[in-house]
Formats: sequence, structure tokens, C-alpha cells
Amino acid sequence: MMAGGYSLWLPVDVSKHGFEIDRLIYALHILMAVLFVGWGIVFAYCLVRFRQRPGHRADAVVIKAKASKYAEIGVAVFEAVLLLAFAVPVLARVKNQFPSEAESEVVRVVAEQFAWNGHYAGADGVFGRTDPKFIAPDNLIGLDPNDPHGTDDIITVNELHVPVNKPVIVRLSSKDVIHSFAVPALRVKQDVIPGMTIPIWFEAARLGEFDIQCAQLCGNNHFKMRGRIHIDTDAAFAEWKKSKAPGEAPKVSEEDFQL
Amino acid sequence: MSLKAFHVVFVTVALLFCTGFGVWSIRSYLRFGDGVWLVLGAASLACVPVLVWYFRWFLRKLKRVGYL
Amino acid sequence: MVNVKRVAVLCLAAVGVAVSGSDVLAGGPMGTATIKGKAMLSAAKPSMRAIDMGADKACAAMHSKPQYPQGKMVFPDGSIPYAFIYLKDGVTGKYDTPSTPVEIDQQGCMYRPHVFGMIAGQPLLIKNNDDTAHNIHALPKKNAQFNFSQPKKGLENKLEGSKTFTRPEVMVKIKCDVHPWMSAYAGVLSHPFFAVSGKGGEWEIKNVPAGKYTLAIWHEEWGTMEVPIEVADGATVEHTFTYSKAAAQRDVNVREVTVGSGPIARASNP
Amino acid sequence: MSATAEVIPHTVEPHPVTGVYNGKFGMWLFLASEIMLFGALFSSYVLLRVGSAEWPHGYSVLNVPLATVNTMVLITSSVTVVMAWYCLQLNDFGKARLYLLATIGLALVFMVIKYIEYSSKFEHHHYPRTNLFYGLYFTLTGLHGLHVLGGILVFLYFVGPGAGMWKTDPHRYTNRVECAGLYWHFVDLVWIFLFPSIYLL
Amino acid sequence: MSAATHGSHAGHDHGAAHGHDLPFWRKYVFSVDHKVIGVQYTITALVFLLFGFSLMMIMRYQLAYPGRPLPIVGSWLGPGLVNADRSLSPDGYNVFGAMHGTIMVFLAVVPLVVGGFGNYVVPLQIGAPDMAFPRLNAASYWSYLSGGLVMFASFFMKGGAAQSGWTSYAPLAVISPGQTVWLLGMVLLITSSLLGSVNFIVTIVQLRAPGLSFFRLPFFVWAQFVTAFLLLLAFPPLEAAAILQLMDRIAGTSFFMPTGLVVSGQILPTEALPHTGGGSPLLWQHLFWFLAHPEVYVLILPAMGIVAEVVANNTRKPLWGYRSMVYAIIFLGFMSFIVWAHHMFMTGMGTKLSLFFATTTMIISIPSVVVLTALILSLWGAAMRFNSQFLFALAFLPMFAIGGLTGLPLGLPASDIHLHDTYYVIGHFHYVVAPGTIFAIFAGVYHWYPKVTGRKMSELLGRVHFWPSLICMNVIFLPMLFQGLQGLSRRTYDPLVYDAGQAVQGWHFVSSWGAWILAIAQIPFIINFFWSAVAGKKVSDNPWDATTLEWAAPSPPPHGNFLKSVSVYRDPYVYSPPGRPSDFWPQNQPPED
Repeated sequence: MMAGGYSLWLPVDVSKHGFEIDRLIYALHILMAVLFVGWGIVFAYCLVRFRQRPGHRADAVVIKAKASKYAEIGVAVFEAVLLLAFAVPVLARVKNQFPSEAESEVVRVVAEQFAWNGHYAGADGVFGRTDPKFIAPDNLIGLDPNDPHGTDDIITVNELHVPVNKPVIVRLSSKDVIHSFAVPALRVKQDVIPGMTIPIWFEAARLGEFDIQCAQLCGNNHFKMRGRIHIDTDAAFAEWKKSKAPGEAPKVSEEDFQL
Repeated sequence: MSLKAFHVVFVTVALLFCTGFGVWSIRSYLRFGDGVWLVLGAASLACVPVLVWYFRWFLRKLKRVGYL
Repeated sequence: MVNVKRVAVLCLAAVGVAVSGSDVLAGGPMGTATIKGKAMLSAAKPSMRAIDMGADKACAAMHSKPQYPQGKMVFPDGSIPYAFIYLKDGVTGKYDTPSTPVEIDQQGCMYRPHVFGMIAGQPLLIKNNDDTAHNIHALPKKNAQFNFSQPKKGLENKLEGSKTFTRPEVMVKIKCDVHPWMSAYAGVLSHPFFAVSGKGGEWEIKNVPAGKYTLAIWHEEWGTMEVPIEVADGATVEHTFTYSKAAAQRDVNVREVTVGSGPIARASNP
Repeated sequence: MSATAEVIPHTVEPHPVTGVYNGKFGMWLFLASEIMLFGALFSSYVLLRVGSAEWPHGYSVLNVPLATVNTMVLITSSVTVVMAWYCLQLNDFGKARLYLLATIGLALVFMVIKYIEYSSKFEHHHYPRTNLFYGLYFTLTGLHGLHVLGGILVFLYFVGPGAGMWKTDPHRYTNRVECAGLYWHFVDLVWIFLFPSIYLL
Repeated sequence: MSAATHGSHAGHDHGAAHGHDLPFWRKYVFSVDHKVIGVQYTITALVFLLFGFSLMMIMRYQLAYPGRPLPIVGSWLGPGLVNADRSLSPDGYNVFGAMHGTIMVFLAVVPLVVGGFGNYVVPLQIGAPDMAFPRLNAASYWSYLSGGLVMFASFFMKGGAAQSGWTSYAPLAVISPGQTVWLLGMVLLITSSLLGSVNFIVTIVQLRAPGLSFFRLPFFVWAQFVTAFLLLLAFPPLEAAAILQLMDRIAGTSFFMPTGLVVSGQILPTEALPHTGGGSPLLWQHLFWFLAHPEVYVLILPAMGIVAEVVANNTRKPLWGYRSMVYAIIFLGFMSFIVWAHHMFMTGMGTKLSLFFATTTMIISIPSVVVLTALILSLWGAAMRFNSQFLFALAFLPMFAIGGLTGLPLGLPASDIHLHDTYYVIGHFHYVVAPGTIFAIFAGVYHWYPKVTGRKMSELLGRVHFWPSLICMNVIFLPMLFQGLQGLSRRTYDPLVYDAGQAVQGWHFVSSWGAWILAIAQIPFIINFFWSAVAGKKVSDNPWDATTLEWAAPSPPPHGNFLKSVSVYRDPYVYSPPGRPSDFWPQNQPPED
């Protein structure tokens, strides 16, 4: 049962922050196991020891079980530790401490039923203006053809490329309904809410090609809303960008028309 | 809480409302100069003494009735 | 990998059927006149980008050459395909609804045909010839919407009765939401006098009864035009529609908004 | 099966500890849930308004004088319903009935004015879908109007087919009118909050 | 106090006289007797439970064998639900998913634990002749049934049933077919719950037998009491949300529709979707989860109540820490109103808000731990009687423990990043409600069956029902936790589309077979349920030697419940009291006896 770095437990992690999330998940599962086994031992012991049999009568005297109180306090303390020592710092780092845009790769992702549209600023580093009225089959995000900043922009569908070892800021927005941008391998997930632009960031530590899933029900082909994220070396990333840059308007010959 | 108790609350709220709305309307009149606001404000403020009188009458008349 | 040439031929054949919509029909009065002509563009050709089929590897694998949006096609001589030409006013008779369905094929992640005409109530047969999932989302204004999926190759759905388009409407857009570039347009009429321009922008409406009509043209990119026309029995009238500017009348409420954006979430502002 | 009620304790007589009879307690619980309902709608109103770039002042698009008259009508109707209940306690059914009829009349006046307001909005092609403001205006006042309509039906029942209970079980009848009065006060109170927040602000 | 005694007397006299002269349809169909209504609720809800489960079994076929034509049922389903080759269509999958959730939560489990058990048992356990408002009670049932029928009918309507998930997130729900009927059904169900909860609270407060103080109430009554408050206060916001969404759908308002939407290439507003924008999709989520988190406790609290009853009765000793359990669930009730946004960690809310809700979520886990610990410690020193209901109640404990514990990683926003909306979530809450609440429901059925029918259910069939059910439940839901850890998104029609899905496809296969065998394992229960009603062993009024008041009434109890007035002299679970020969001392037995 192995495919693309997936195993029985957590899948492969290619991000720089992911180990903290994984560590928290491991810690939580250890706590869960301890509690469950602890309860289970008492439980199993009771089942065997206190069965009804002739001559045995239940002991109605209330047992003063300090153990339970300690257990409950222990759980509370452990939860507090998890919350304060693990969850809070991770959350703060992932959600708040954004890298500067100058030092990162900034990508826009416009979700729609049922595709992830990628938008790169191109050589000038400025995103072209977009407007719904320009949306067309060959202009899915509605890039304004009159905006000079937009002429060099790169548009992709269901395909993102990001450089390795460099912070990436993804600005998420949606054309229609709520989607959720999930990349398990990068330990990244963020709902994409129409009417809002929500930035997230991550830094990839390893090369590879991974799934982008839609994690929020978005319609009948929700399951088909799968994108791929390619983590490239700097050189490969630059190369890819170059290959995608829109050059001169293509010369379309009669043979290209297929009725 | 009986209907009497709720009525007490209700009349109090109505009093506050009449005062507030009266003041607000007069201020709107001063701002926009539209006579309608003056009429509304005056009527609303006029309701205040009426309500106070009614309130006292009500409390005296329903003395026997409990609040619970 | 589908043989591109063969697909092209098949599709041309499909357009051919649509062009002569009037052959299939009976019921109302049929005449002997013919109206034919061309659809032309005299304005500058639109700029276009090749469709990025990277969204679905299955789609990309079916094409060896880049695909372009069908609505923006202009032949080197300025003629345009995929214009829908029909008699808008003046047809009086009542025409039967044929029971033979209009076929729409999904092939290479494109609709074949891209533009077609049909008679209100005529069944629709929708086929999936692609090894991927499609959904078929019709966006009519006067008819009932439909939106269903065909998740694998070989599936077909026949829509008839109240499920198909039952009221005349020009045009009904049909879209695939999985592959956002995929679209088709249906001209739903109450009579069989319509045609779709093909190679060289040519079109032909046959068997028209003598009379006065309004001849109209619709094109996805260039908009609509109308012209009064009179035909006598046995006559052939020619008319060339020429779009001189980007008449694109898209009935949209233009707003000053950025696509899918809005206030930046305050809490996580970078 | 009106007879069932006899077997259930505290249908008429108050419970010695809580001090209320079942119906009143139930009515207050129901009003608590109504508070949550209107509270949620008011919160939605606040949230949507705060999130909007622009929002018309209620007084600039809505008919404040008409609504003011409506407010006064509702306040008066609360007075008449209390009086009806008080008259029942004094065993004066005839007068109570008149007060109940007055309450119904005032409620009908409210609905007629509401109708005039709505139809003038429709004449000007202002529908719920026009914008968020009108959407909320129609939803909130419409839901409140439905509550008024419910109240009218209940009072009609009390003066009509339900009035027979006054002969068989006057205490219970009085309690019923009290419960309906509580509901009516709540509906009026909602209006006193709705009026400033929609029409004035 | 004398009024209450008098009332009970009157109830008996009246009931005995009245029970006979009612025609059949008044006695068993349009009855206002809480017992008949309780049975009506139970049977209707069990039918819906089976129906909701059937929907899931069909979905599990698609998950185990993606794209394969459905055997047998494929030919029964309409063209919207299946493809031309009779395999489940993506639309059908979404319809079944949404309706499975809706049916299980709103039409099966809540009506069972509250409408069914609550209605039947609460008045009996507090020594009341009926609910406080019998006709309201009947109205509540009929409103529930109409809501259920509307939901069921939506499958056959144009546009089909709802397909936007049971959470109905806007804007998807606003633009999807079938949702209007769903909303109308919900309004009826909410009305039913509101009427029911008012009735429960008034009944418990006003109608307790003399001597039955609050801290002498059986734990089950406490659980119902807290549950009723949750229903009363949490449902109206959902009703408000439903009204707003209904307006969005039929009047074209835009409460949940932001500006600038482009749906299927069309810029809104269009004629079909006249939404002008300006609304907030998150508003729906806030209103929805404000209900739906307390709803989780509505599902689990009465189940805990049933388990507590069965545990106390079959361990033959008082519950350990009864008072702390009561305080715990009251606290749970309060807290459940301020944890809702932990369902929304991924919506881009600020970290401060996230931390607030994470903290309240961690706090709310403590009372659950208290209740669970108390129930386990109640076993210590017992003399356990392993009958069917006790087996189910015992199985509830570890299953609920897994369900509760797996909630922890989801309650912390950092670990939730990886697990949110994956199969881990599905595994988590199904452990709470399926082997949790539903096992408690089974325990309740076996426990109170003799009270309702005067006959016992078969112990043999009970065991044949229990063991495969326990095993299958784990076979179904444990794999989901592993699938979730892999990151597989929920609501995925064809899991093979994703790498993660391919990696864990084997688990889908296991889960599905578990589900189908679980269905077979319910056959003994169904046989037992109907067969025992006519051929089960006849038993006395108090076959389990229980202490609470319902066992003081005849089996089945007549109209008006008790033959003579009952008074209460002691705590609910006086089992094996020292110095007494009998190992139980009913609450209503006078001390000098």
C-alpha cells in the first residue's frame, strides 16, 4: 500500500514546518494511547474480577478513588502543555509570521468548480489586473488584456510550480463556492472562501511532485478537483517559468482550426 | 414572570424608546429641516408623560396581581 | 491517442448535419427557397492563447497540437465558423418535434459540435468519449437547467421529454465545469430553419417557404445581427453577414471587482 | 382530548416551588428560543452591515412616519391585551372580550399599514433581491409580520371557538390569555428593537 | 406537593377509565399518550436509521469498487443517481452523502434518543402521568414525521434531494438543486425539536413526583434535561440560518453570496441566480455550527444517560460520582455553546480566535473525561450481570473513548491543519455516534423493552447481534483514522483520483465489507424486536430488579402510567445497600418497609 511516498501512518513531509505538526500529532496519539490503555486496563480488570457469581454481592460503599482525580488533572495539564507549548507556536508561525514578499515567491491561486487556476506575476513581478468580464475559455481568471502588467503573467490550470528552499506565499481566492486548498505532503490546508483573499505560506524542503486536493465539498465533480504541485530547483523553476511565458501572439494556421 | 411583570418591562422599554426616538427626531429636524421629523419628535415626546401616567395607573390598578 | 485528422473529419461531418437542419423535418409548411451565405469578419483578429489542457493529463494526451478556443476561430480569408444563422421572425407554421436526438460528443475534452441547432423538445444524446470525467452543465435562461456528470468513458445520457430543452431559446450555453475551457452552444428553435457556418464561413438554409423573414446571426464572440429578407418559391437568396467590429454583447453587469478577490483576511495579512 | 389536561398536575394551579403553572413556564421557554431566533437574525444583520462597504440609512429609503404609527399601534395593543387579562381576573368576560377584539383590531391595523409599506416598495421595484439592505428589511419585518399574524389567529381563537372554555374552566382560560399576552408582548418588544435598527440607523 | 399527589391520583382514575373507550386510531395513531408517541418516535426513527444506513452501504460500494456498476440496487435507482452503466454517479454520491448525514442526525439518532427514549422513559422515571403538554407532544411527533417525509420525498422530486452535504455550506448550497426542499424539511424538524424541548423542560421541572428532588433524578433524566436546553437554545439560530438560505434561494437575496461570483462562467447576478452580492459565506458557517456543535452533545448526552442507567442496574451498585457526573454534563451544556468555531479553523480566522476556540475545546473535553471515568470506576466492586443491554453499554465505553480521544487532534488548530476534512474526522465522529450513541440506543432498547411490551427480548439473539456489531463497527471506522492520517479528503467520490486515495484504497475495501456484514448482523436484532413482542418471555413489572420509578409502573404502563400515586424516598441507584437482604431498594419504597 505505497504510492508516492504514502505509508500506513503520516505521509511523507516535504515542508520545513511540517515536522512540528507531525510532532504534535505524534504527541497527541501517545497521550491518547496512554489514556486508552489506562482505562482499558481498569476496564478489563473489572470485567474479569467483578462478574456476578453465587455468593458475590456488589460493594456499594463508595470507593474513594483519588486516581481518577489525578488522571483528570493529568489530562488537563497535558492538554494545556500541548496547547501552549506545541499548538500555539506552530499556529503562530504558520499563520502569522509571514516572510517578506521580496524574499518569497508569490503565487495567486483562483479556485473554481472544478479547477485550481495558478497565476504568476511573470517577469515584471506585478500581477495583472483581473476582472470577471474578461473571463473566457482561454482566460479563465479574467486577466485584463489592456493592463501592461498582465501581458507577461503566467496562467496555469491545476499545475503549480514552486522553488525549493524558498518561502512561497500563496494568495487563495475563489470564483464561485468554498474550496479548500490542501497539500498533504506540505502539511498545508486552507479553505478558499469566495469574496476573500486568504494568503498562506510554506517552504518546501524537498523536490518532487505532489497532489493538491480539494478538501471542501464544492459540487458534483469535487473529487476531480485535483491539481499537482511541482517542487523544482531554482534553475528548473526559472526554466519552467521561461517556457510558460507568453511570447508573441501565436500564429494560428488554418490547419490548427478543428471544427 | 407573569404578564404583569413583563408589562412593566415592556412599558419601561416603550418609555425609553419614546424618549430616544423623540430626541433623535428633533435632532434630525435640526439637521435636515424636514417638518415631518418635528411632528414625529413632538408626538413621540408627548407620549412620554402619557406613558408615565399610564404606568402609575397600571401599577395602582393591578396591585393585587403577582409578579411571578 | 486519438487520430486528430479523423476527429477533424468526423467533426466536420457533424457540422454538416447541423447546417442542413431543415432536411430532417416535416410537419409545418416546407418550401423550395434556399437562403445561403457567409459569415465574415472584417475587424482585426482576436488575440488568443492556446488552451492549457495541463489541468487534466488525459485531455492533453489526446492532442498532438495546441488547441485554440473555437469561438475565436477566424480563417485566413476572414470567414468565421460557428456562427448560428436562423429565421428569427416570420415563420408561421407549426413544426413537429423530431424524435431523432441531437448528438453531443465529448471528445478530446472539447464538445463536438461546438455550436448546433435543434427544435424545442428534440431529444439530446450526450456521449463521453474521453477517458476522464466530464460534467455537463447547461445554463439556459428560459429552459430548465441541468447539471450531471459522466465520470468515465463510454457513458451516454439521453435527455428527452421535460429533461431536454423544451422552449425556444437562442442560445443555450453548455459547459463542462471540470474542464473550464469546454463549452458548446445550442440554438433552440420552434422550426427547422437554421444553419451553422462551417469552413469558409458558409451556411445554407433549405426548404424555406416563400415569405418575409428576419434573418439573424449569432456568434459567441462577435454578437448578433439581423437583416430583413424576402424569398420567393424556388429562389436562392444570398446574404453575407460581416462583423466589422468586436460587437461582443455580453449581457454582463460590469463591476469593478477583481476575480474572486475581496478584502484580504485581516488576521492573516502578510 | 381536552380531558387529558385534568390528569396532568399544574396545568392550572401553579407549582408550589416554581410558582408558575405549566403553560406559563412553557411559554417563557418558547420565548427564550424566540430570543435566540431573532438574536441570530439581529447578529446576522450586524455582521452583514459591518462587512458592507456602504449601507443606506433606513430613514432615507423607508417610510418612517408609517412605521412610527405602527409602533404606536403595537404599543397600544400590548396595553389592551394586558387589560383583557386583568378583566378576566375580575370575572368581567364581556369587557375582556372587547379588549381582545381591540387587540385584534390594532394588530390588523398594523398588518394593513405593513401591506401599504410593502406594496409601495414593490411599486418602486424594491424587492428582497435588490440589495442586502432590502433583503434584511423584508426578511426581518416579514418574519415579524408572520408572528403578528400568528398572534391574530390565537386571539381570534380566544374570542371565537375557544371562548367556550370561559364557562367550563375560567381559570385556565385566563391563564391562556396570559400566555398569549406574554407572546404578544414579546412580538411587540421585537418590533421596538426592529424599528430603530432598520428604519432609523 | 399535595397538588402533585392529587394529580397522579386523578391521572390513574382517569386513565384507567379512558384507555378503553378510545377508538383504535385515537389510541395508537393520533394518540397524545407519551408512551404511544415514544413508541411511534422509536419505530419511525429506527426505519430512518435503516434507510440512512442503506444509503451509506451504496456509497461504500462505490468507494470499495470505484466506477463498478452497482449490483441489484443499481437498476432501482433513477438516472440522476446512477450513470448509464448503473454505477453510482458523482451526483448520486453527493446526494446520498448529504442525505445520509441529515437522516442519521436529524431523523434517526436525535429522534431515537430524545423523541423515543426521552418521551417514553422521562415521565415514567419522574413519576408523572404524562408529559406536561400531551397535545404539543403529539404535534412534535407529527411535525417530525412530516419533516421526515418531506426529506424522503425530495428523492423523487425534480432536482432530486439535497447534495451539498449535511452542513449545506453556502454558496454551494444556494446554487445546488434540491436544497429548497431540504430547508423546508429542516424547518419542520426544528419546529418539532423546539416543541419537544419546551415540553421536556416543563415536564421535568413541574411534574416530578413528591420527594423527587433534582439530585434524586436518574442520570438519564438529567441528560435529557440538559439536552432539552441545548435543543431549545441552539436550534433557533439554525432556523434563522435556514430562513436566510431559503430567502437566498427563492427570493434572490444574497445573505451568503459575496460580490463578484462567477458560477460556471456566468457573472452573477443572472436571471437564474439573481444574487447581487455583498453577503458572507462564513455567516452561514457560524450560524450552522452554533447549532451543530451543541447538536453533537444532543447526540451523546442522552446516550450517556442510557448507559448510566444500564450500568448502574447491572453492576448492582450505585453510580460512582453521580453528582460529579451531573455537574459535568451541566458544564458540558454551557461550554458547548462556545466551542462551535473549532469546526472552522481552516476558514482563515485569526489566530487569537482560533486559540480561544481551541482552549474552550480542550476545556470541554474535561467533563467528557469525568463522565467516562465515573462510568468506568462504577464497575469497580460490582457484581456484573452480563445481559445484552449491559454488553452494549460496556462496549459504548471504549468506543466513546476512541471517539472522544480522536477529537483532540482535531481540536488543536495546528494538528487540524493536516487532519481537517479528512477521513480522520469521519472516523472520529462516527466512533462517537455509531458504536457510541447507536450502541447506547441498542442498550436502551434491550433494557426498556420489557417495560414497553411486558416481554423480554431473546438473550441469545442479543448476543448474536452484539458481537458481530462490535467487531464490524471497528472494522468500518478504525481504517478511516488511518486514511485520514494519510490526508485523504472526505466526500471524495472516486478516491483513486488522488495519490493518498490510491495509497489507502485497501482500507476502503475493508471498511465497505465491514459495513455490509454489519447490516447482516442487524438481522437478529430486527427478528428479536418483532418476534419478542409476541413470543418473548413474559416478565414481571420489574424484571431487572431496578430501583428507578419506571419499574414501579405496570408493564406495559396504562394510560396515566401508575396504578397508585408514587412518592420518592431516596437516591436513584440504591443497589446492594449494606444491611439489607435485597440487593436493590426502589426509590418509591417507603423506608419503614
